[in-house]
Amino acid sequence: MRRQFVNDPEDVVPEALEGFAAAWPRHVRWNREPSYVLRAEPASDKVAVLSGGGSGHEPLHVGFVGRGMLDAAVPGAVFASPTAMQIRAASLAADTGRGVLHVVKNYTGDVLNFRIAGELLSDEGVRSDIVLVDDDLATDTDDPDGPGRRGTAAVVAVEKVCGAAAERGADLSELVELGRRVVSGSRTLSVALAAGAHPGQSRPSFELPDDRIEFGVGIHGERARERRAFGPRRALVPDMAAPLLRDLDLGRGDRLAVIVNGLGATHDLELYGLFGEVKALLEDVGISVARSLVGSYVTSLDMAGCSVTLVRADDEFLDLWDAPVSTPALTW
Amino acid sequence: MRRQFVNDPEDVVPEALEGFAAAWPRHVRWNREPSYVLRAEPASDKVAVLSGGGSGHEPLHVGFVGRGMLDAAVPGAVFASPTAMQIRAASLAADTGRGVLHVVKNYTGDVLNFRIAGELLSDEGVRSDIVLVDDDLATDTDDPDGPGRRGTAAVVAVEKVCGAAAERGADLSELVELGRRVVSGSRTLSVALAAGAHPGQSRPSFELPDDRIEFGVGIHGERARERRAFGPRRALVPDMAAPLLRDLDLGRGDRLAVIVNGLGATHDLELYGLFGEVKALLEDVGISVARSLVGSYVTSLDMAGCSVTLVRADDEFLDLWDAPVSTPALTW
Amino acid sequence: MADQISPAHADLWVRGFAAAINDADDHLTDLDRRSGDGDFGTNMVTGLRRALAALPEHPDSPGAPFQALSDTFLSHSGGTSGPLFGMWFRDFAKAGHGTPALTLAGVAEAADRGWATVTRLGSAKVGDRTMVDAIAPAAESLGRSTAEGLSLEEGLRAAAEAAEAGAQGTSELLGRKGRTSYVGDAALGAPDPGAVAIGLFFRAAHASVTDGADGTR
Amino acid sequence: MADQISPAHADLWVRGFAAAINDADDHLTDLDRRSGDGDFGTNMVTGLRRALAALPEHPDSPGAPFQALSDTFLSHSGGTSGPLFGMWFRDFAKAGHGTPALTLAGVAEAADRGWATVTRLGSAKVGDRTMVDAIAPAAESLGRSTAEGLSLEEGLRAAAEAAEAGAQGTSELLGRKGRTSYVGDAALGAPDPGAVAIGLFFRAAHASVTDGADGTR
Ligand SMILES: Nc1ncnc2c1ncn2[C@@H]1O[C@H](COP(=O)(O)OP(=O)(O)O)[C@@H](O)[C@H]1O
Ligand SMILES: Nc1ncnc2c1ncn2[C@@H]1O[C@H](COP(=O)(O)OP(=O)(O)O)[C@@H](O)[C@H]1O
Ligand SMILES: [Mg+2]
Ligand SMILES: [Mg+2]
Ligand SMILES: [Mg+2]
Ligand SMILES: [Mg+2]
Repeated sequence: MRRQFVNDPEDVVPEALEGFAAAWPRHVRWNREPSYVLRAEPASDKVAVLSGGGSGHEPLHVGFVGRGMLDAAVPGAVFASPTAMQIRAASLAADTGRGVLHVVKNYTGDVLNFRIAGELLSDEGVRSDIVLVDDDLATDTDDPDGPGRRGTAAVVAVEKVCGAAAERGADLSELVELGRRVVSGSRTLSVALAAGAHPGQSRPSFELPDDRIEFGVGIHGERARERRAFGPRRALVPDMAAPLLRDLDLGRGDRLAVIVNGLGATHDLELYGLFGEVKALLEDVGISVARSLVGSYVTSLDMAGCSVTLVRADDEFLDLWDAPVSTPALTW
Repeated sequence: MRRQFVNDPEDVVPEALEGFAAAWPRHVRWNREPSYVLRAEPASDKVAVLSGGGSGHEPLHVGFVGRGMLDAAVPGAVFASPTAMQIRAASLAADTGRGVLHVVKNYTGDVLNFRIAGELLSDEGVRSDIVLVDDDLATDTDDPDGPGRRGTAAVVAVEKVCGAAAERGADLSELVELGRRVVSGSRTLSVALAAGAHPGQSRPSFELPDDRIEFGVGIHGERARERRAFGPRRALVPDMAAPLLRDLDLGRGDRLAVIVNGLGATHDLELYGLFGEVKALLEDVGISVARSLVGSYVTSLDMAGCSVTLVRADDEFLDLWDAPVSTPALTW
Repeated sequence: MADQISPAHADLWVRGFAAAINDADDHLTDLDRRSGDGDFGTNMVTGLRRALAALPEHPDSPGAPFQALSDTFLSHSGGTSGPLFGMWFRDFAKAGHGTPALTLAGVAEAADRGWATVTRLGSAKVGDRTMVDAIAPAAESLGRSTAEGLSLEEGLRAAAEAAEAGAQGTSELLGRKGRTSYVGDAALGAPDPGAVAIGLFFRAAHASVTDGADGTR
Repeated sequence: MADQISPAHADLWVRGFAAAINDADDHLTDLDRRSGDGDFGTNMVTGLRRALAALPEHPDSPGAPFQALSDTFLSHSGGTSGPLFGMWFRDFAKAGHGTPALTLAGVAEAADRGWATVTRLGSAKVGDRTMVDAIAPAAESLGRSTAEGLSLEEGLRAAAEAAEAGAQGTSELLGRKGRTSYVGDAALGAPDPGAVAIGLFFRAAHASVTDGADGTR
């Protein structure tokens, strides 16, 4: 049976946020009702960068609130979008008069609530715009009316880079353009060895036979379209990296930021091994790994799994990536 | 079945170290043979601070190499001490002429190999001394000939604080005194909901019935002396915190650093909730939580579990804790 | 019979709608179980219970009760329908703000705006098996009734009938938006719960001006 | 019969010890299975295989082969015995460095120092059922033999016999250090594997000066 350190399952998120804010008093403060997280020392005279989505992906997004990254994060219930009113309130609190950038992972509920929040804000004279992050190659279909690719770990790169640009004074339209450019150069594939379990639920959200992996899994416990054979890591890495390279049309001379991300219960020993192999594979075809992030940044509760994200990196991107950042989960 | 992203189990550690070094080229470099990790830019004219132990506890210790913390880390195989020659080589590489502080978690193999390394170094004219970290209250017995309390998460506080003091120019004997003082004011208790599994092994190192937790578990997959009933988190927190308070003889007016640590597969949502409750409990009895660290810093592979560490904090401790640090796993 | 919707009428309308949804809870949940994930009834009942608690004691405009409804739904309701209803109610709040009473033309304009809002946000067209299949005929009916100079009571009755007919019609539609698009023809034969709720919304409008003829309670 | 241990004798000693451990692999592992975790034989064999590969072609002092042995054990051998043996060999390396040959007195001093080292590091006393139970009698015997002016061959024979007797004696001891302390009287009746290995070490010493009488091979 899967078990967790929790009280009532419905209190998991507010209790965690209370502890989170208490653990990082110099970085963030938490507004309980409506629930959102702000920088402890709000910035002035810059476009506010805000993100949000369901909880259960920590450190995303609350862990990225701080100087050089997000001004506010809006957490929903586990795997459920925050409401439009939460987003509105957080945006009003973070706005310095120069508008609010909403970084949104592409899921129906999130998109709907962020769009509504945008309309509410516009009625109140506050400018906002959305960068929609849709990097998950596993959900790439040709249907133009379909929901499109899901948003996963590339959101960290978008938040980092837009956060840095906002800190330097970029205006809302520049940030939107920058964010969309990063998104268009980002693709992710995720794989699971075991599903996570919702707090208080004893069963993981799906069961996998011992010789199978969930290939192209999402970060909300949903199953993937495909199961593949379980094998050694070195057999998996090309299966994950090659489609990303192809879809981004990458080749000799290109530069990347690479995010190797744990989905919750995957150990650093595994993640670093994965990263080493991804890097070797890329360098073998003449692509340089200019920057990297290896760790559990976008989780799916206690899922055993990983994702590999490739992000095209030009000089501007690298410069913004390297800019100082000071948040609970990312500091340099 | 428990599965991981690995190739041959015996390659797990070197492959991970290779990837780790590739992911943090500005922070560290890895010497493959003998295996140790050094700062990318070695410090000059300061006492070198070095730690080491079995692997499987990442980010400990390699993740703490960098300015303000460790000069070198020496990783053994999974849950096995590094050899004396590894420690010696790393110490020689890190020594700037002012000696080497060895921060050692109390386990027979580690103690033996660090002691031997110290003798080897002394023969070569290099001064070294040991701070033995033995914070695990679960293994406190009265037997003076016994192995004593194990060393667990308090080691992070010792490395942080001694690292900062070394950076400020403290000499070896001052660091030893400081480290031992921190250790004597530190106690930890750990609890597991599910054991971790060695890379390549399908079974976790012990099985727990659904209504039981392993109370006082270690970080090497060994079982605890005691099993207790599984219950809501708010019932567990006093069971963990009260014995620590008692053993450290803490009371109204005392100040602490608190480390709430995940043992590998425990989610941030759980850890932050735990921290919030620990903090509330301490403040209820007039003890102030002056600093905190909440996250997975000292893991036991993919064990589902947590530890709570209390560390007495005086002004000097707080000042050193707050000093800048720049490592892969801890930066401020 | 009232010929305008006073603040008290609007209050009755909202309370009547809440009561109707409450009575239909199990039925709506069952419909959502056939075409989605079965949480529709509960989501609506929970949202409306909160909204009732937030209703102003003495609404100062016919927009005020709808504003409370909208705010609660946008603040607390999840799923797909929660925020869409929140925005739908919001257009009724806007229409009723700053005026002592809403005419039939005002209601027609609110419904038109609401239709546009729901379409803009959810991009469902008529025939996609969503609440839009009840909203569209009701809005069109209100427009016709206004043009033809019908009384408030007549116009709201026609709107309710149009919405209910539109909702019933969804029984024969294949879902193309939201969760119901995943279940294919398994949902055929039962109407879309969101559309049914829109029928109840206009039925409550009509009842508020007939039952509570003097706008008091 | 040689009266001093030349570099070539030392080389023979180390190789002879490795061969003896190799032959006793299963037996040693079995002993460790009874009193510990069953990895002793494998650990020793692996360590010695590496050490043989690292032995200098032409040792320039009798310390050189022991230095190679010590370095490999300290570099690669895990468990409790690996590093202890590494330090034990190291005292023989130190004794043999910078001298063309080791006398019996030199061997006695190395054993004394080694005993002190193992005790300092592992804090086992005689009677705790460890390698110390073979080391101590061998060291004492070497000291006596030196004082009594015995020949190298006689002194080493006596040391080997003392170590072997000490090892045999551990069969009756309850473990008080290391893993064997956890198994209680289940280990009684079989000797401690570490002590047995020390017996083989001194037996190889004796053989190196008798079999390879001229110090060549
Ligand atoms: N894109 C859309 N546009 C308008 N209405 C929609 C859309 N998608 C779903 N709906 C409405 O939402 C109702 C389901 O609501 P709800 O159960 O809250 O959603 P879910 O549980 O699928 O998130 C449907 O009956 C339908 O009327
Ligand atoms: N404290 C000690 N001092 C000296 N020798 C010891 C000590 N503890 C164990 N030993 C020796 O080590 C041998 C076991 O070695 P090994 O199998 O490598 O250790 P383990 O597997 O327990 O780590 C024992 O037979 C004993 O001779
Ligand atoms: Mg539903
Ligand atoms: Mg739903
Ligand atoms: Mg053993
Ligand atoms: Mg062993």
